[in-house]
Amino acid sequence: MKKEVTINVNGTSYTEEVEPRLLLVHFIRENLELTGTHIGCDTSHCGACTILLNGDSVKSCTIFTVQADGAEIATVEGMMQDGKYHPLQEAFKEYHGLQCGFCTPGMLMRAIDFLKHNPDPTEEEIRWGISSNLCRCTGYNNIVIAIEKAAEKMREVEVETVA
Amino acid sequence: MEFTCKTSKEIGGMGHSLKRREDDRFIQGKGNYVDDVKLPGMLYMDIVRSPYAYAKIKSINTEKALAIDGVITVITGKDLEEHNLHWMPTFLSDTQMVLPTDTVMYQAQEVACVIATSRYIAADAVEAVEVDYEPMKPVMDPHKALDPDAPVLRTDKEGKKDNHIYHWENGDREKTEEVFKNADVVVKEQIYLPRIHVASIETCGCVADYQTATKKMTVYMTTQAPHAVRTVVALVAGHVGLSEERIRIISPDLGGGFGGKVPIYPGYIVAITATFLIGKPVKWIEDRTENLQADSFARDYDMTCELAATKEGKIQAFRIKTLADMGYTDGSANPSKYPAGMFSICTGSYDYSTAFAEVDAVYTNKPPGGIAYRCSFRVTEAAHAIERMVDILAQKIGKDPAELRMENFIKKDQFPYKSALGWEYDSGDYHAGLEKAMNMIGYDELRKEQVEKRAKGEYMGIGICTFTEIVGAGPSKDFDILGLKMFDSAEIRVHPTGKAIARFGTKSQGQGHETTYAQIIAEELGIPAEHITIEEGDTDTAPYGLGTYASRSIATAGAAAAIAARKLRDKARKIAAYLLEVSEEDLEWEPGKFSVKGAPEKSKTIQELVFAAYTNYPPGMEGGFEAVHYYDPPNLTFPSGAYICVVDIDGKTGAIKVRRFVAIDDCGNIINPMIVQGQIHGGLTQGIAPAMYEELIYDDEGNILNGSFMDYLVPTAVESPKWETDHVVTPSPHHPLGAKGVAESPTVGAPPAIVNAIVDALSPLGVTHVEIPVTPYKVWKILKEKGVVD
Amino acid sequence: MKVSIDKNFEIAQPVSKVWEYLLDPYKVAECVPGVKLTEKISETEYKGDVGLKLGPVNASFNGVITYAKVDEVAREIHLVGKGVDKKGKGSVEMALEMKLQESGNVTMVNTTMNVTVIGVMAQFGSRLISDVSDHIFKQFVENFQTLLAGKEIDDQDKQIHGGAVAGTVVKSITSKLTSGVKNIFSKKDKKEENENE
Amino acid sequence: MIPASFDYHRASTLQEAFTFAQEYGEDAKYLAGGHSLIPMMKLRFSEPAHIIDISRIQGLKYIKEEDGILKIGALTTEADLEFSDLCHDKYPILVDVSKLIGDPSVRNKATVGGNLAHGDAANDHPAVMLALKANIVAEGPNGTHNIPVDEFFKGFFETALEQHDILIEIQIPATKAGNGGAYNKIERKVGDYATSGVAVNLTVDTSDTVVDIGIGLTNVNPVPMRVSRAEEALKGNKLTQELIEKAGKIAGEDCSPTADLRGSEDYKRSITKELTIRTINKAWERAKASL
Repeated sequence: MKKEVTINVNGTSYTEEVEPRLLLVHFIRENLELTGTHIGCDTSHCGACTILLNGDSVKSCTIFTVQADGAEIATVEGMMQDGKYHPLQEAFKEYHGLQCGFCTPGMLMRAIDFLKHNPDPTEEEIRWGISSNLCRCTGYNNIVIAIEKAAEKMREVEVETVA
Repeated sequence: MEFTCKTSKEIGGMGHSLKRREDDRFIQGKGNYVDDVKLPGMLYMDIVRSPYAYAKIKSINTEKALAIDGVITVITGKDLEEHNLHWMPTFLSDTQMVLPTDTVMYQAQEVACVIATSRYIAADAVEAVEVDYEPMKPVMDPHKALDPDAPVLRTDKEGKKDNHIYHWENGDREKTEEVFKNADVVVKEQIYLPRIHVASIETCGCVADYQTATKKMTVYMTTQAPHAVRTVVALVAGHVGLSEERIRIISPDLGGGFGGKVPIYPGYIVAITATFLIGKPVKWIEDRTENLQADSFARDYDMTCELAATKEGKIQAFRIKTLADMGYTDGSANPSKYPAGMFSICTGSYDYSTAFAEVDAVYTNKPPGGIAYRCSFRVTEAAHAIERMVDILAQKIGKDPAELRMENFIKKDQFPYKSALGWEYDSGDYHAGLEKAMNMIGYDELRKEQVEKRAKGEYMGIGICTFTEIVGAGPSKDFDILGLKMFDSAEIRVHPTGKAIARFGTKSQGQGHETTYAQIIAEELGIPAEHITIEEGDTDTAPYGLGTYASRSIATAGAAAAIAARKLRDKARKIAAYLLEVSEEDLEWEPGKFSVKGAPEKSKTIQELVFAAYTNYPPGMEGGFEAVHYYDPPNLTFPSGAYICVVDIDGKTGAIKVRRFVAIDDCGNIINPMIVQGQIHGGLTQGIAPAMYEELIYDDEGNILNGSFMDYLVPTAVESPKWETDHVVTPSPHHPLGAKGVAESPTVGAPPAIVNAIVDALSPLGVTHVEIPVTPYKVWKILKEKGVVD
Repeated sequence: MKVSIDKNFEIAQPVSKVWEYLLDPYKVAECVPGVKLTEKISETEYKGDVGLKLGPVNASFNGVITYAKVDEVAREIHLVGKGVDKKGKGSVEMALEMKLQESGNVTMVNTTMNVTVIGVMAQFGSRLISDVSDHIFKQFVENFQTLLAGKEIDDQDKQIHGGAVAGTVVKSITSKLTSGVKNIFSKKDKKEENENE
Repeated sequence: MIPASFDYHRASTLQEAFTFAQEYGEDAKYLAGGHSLIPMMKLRFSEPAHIIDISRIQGLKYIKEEDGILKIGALTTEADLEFSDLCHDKYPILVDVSKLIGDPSVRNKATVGGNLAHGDAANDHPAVMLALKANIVAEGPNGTHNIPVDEFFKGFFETALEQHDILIEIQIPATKAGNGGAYNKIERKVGDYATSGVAVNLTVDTSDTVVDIGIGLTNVNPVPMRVSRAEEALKGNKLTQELIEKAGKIAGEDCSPTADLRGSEDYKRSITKELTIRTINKAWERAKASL
């Protein structure tokens, strides 16, 4: 039996009838055609599907769409504000924090949540902070640096974020 | 020798750390990966897989599945057999089932494919397909596969009486025997590199779209080698009307590849067949479990290694005998002439003239494959063997492993150097590399610290690996895959306003080709890199090439780009001579313009010259500004590295902490230092992964026991140490840019460095070798065996 | 994967009675949690349904029970239960070898149980299979003792149901530690073949 | 990986949840964070016909001290614990454990109640709650009842929760001077189940005599277990390294681990011993600091 859900994604509200078993990641990717959120493992280990659900990073492959009814969701597509990159996006590019780009959206969403709790992290804290997300290309060095640098910038200027 | 930039930052040629062109779409979530492709009327495919590793299929009942609303059809091996599409060639001229008609040969083998109107319905239908199997006892141990009473697995091959695939050998058996007989010191070790999986974060899949009106087949596919795929598809399906000009393979953005996206998996072929039969686009995306269970593996080499030396530690000969478990078919993509790839690099970075290597490959009831894990053609195995053995020798004769290496290295002035197994190493400076690594990590102080720690009963280890890589396959005189020569290509087309598009037969999976190739062309033509668009992965538009794997892109396609650009520069010179009314010899090139020698004010920029190629070119000259080159490398390139790793081991629990890891790489001239460093970081993490975490584990019943990320342990940022990197540069003398290729070096070099460090830490206990992955549990077992823990 | 469990246990019943019960497939089936016989194929083969319920996990199998060996003289019996998952996820085989010995009024039962799991359950359940096998076995023994004592088996115990079984685990551990009583379910005697060497 | 179809019911009150549960009986499953159940459903190991979403029930998400008791609402997420000032200041063991559960994103969704109610001895909270001698509050159609944690884990994946019960609160005796707790686990990598995990909650007096002690173990026994014999060995005695060593030895002996991909039974016993020693020391350090 289908259920009606209303979900706000990146500031736009969507109301749809969905099968209860529809995974949130499929709702985002297929119903809303926001394909920046990826699927990498199906078992909540890789973090490619990470989004912000009411501000918290979560793995959208392990959430049913119906559970998110009434929620506010942010995906990578909502990161830019007024045509400008979020400091994290900027830093990922500047410090070569990505290669194939597949884990990047999830990594960015995770980093937003992480920095919210810890705006001035150590390298070690960043490593634990992104341990929810696997990257197979970068060896993490440059992701860690990018997050450090973005944090620096975000401490200096108030950033309007999707969260 | 360091590389100095010849171009300005604005032009952005070689040596500049240009920010990557591709990043803008990726950080916005606007990459276009295969699963992002959505076509009108698209159907979804899902696969019924065998729970058994070896079984007869008694029957397949699709009735219940077909009764589900939304299920279009279920395709079985019998259906494919009707069209003679049930078998296909592997890249190494073996054969592989697309779907089985009677027997399954490994757990998770594709048995039937469901086509439905949604992913969800397809998944439901997979559960509803009833397959009746008669399980048989699988052959899982490659050693037992050769037993005379082992069942012959490949009964499809007429006259096949055993499970042996090939014997390959290289070197002088007798002479090696002789040297070993007379050597002061011989060390021997059994070294096994287990099966591992690339596990790129994006799994494999495709969207196959056959248009009945135009009879054109377009396939969006996760492939590193789109042209080779097109040819294979044409070979498999040409007889049903899919001739090569009607097939277009598009490899969009790839979420990592590392070799796992080279092979052609049955799922692709069934999806192609399905769209061909149904006339609607069909999408197939495997999940992680399918990916880990059924896609191409790497390693699985069991090597018996022996090293002969004088008592002073001068290496005299190396001998290696290997058993390779290929699974049920040889699915590797090695060059035809080298079924064991470039394993002959196993003699390493050392100067000695005698060696003998042999490899026997066997069939078992495991999935096929053979190379895929960021390693060019068995180089990881070869480097692991020699780098472990050198340490074992050092330990045996009581010499510092750094010193032993220094004494045995091929010297800088010996290049080009012909190795004992016949490869001609192009260039290198191994002494400089190791010295730099030792200085950077503070080797002498670390050894002092180690002495103190040992006195306190603490376990600290320092591991060195000084490897030589071999990449850039390869010269057409002896490199081919399925008969296709292994050249690669570049086509450059410069528009009238001096902006360009260049197309390649390779396909980036994160290596940053869109940036790097543009830099090469910028270097040669002086057109700013930002004005050059790079396109790859579309067989309708790109020139033919063998693809991106085995660190070959820069060595082959990068060279092709340089030469094609030089062809254009020659044309520009002619136009400049015409416009400036001087002879070509009177012109001088600096990046971006030709000027008259002695009269620099008389000059033409490349943009002016290109414009002239469309508007005002010399009589008799062909108009336009376009060039293509297919590059056939004269030799392979030989990157090298000196890696040093420091570990601390918890003597109670066996926990291993990689304290530091220094990597000095020599990949010849560097095009983009930022990208090269990134490649090294990533490769190092894919080195620590098999060294300490990853392994595909099978039991005797044929089950894979860790077919998900729950148990297949891909390192996170916590497990991955902070990498410290630097370079020495010895340009390749035969490559047009002096470049060598880099991406796989760190994956080759890191595991032996880590294992050597761990063994070094445990050496006071008399330990000489530990198999990878070296887990805390394995270390604990040693500690227990030695009575350190109870 | 394969789990092998060797156990000895005592039943306070004469050997003849134990033997008689073991020869009756319906009585045996009643004691194996989750098993229900549905059809007799031959004197030695019976079809049945097997349901497994463990926490949130449910699985159902088409089963066949075979009396592979019945040696009345040696009082030895080999039972093989095979189950094929109804949704094609794989199969489970449980081979039970029992040898009875009379000692006084008590029957000593020497048992070896080999459990082989193939398919998705082996892949995802490897950390649980040996514990599950252990529990099934314990539950079987308890039920069998109940039945021999002429009592009804609790409906719940006909399912693989952690509660009662695990209760015994907790109890047996306690007894092992406090009174030093030989724990018949000690794990020491279990051979593991799935250990990653 | 796609789960089978089901009907979805969202309960906004406990009563509503019970009504659904009673209506759908065996075919229904409660869903809170879903991080144990949904993976099982995606693998189709679990195919409930009805899902009762209890995550929106109001008033079950809190961490507070009341009447000398720390009360944790069942819908409190692991992240709530991780970032709770109260836990940081007074219950560091809860910060220890929450930081080691799953990974940061999993912790944003996974609930403490779910972690316990799943009854999996590989989960981390059971050992911690055993060490803390918690009281589990469950509510069912017939009212509320208290279950001492020692009676909660009845067996293999089996808890004392009645069929329609919902775990609503965890109660822990409030910390006092001389009390310190710690949790640690050995895992193959971040996000893995513990190869072994040890929770220790210790109260000492000024002469380092153990006034009270709880030790719980993770994933080295089919059922979450308390190491009673080690507790007895320590209680009433002055702490020494020798005594701690003895307690560790007992933990290694009394657990009953199963060999799996993480290692052999012997290995698990050995590291359980070592981890117990280290965790007692950590708890002791904290206990002394609180005096």
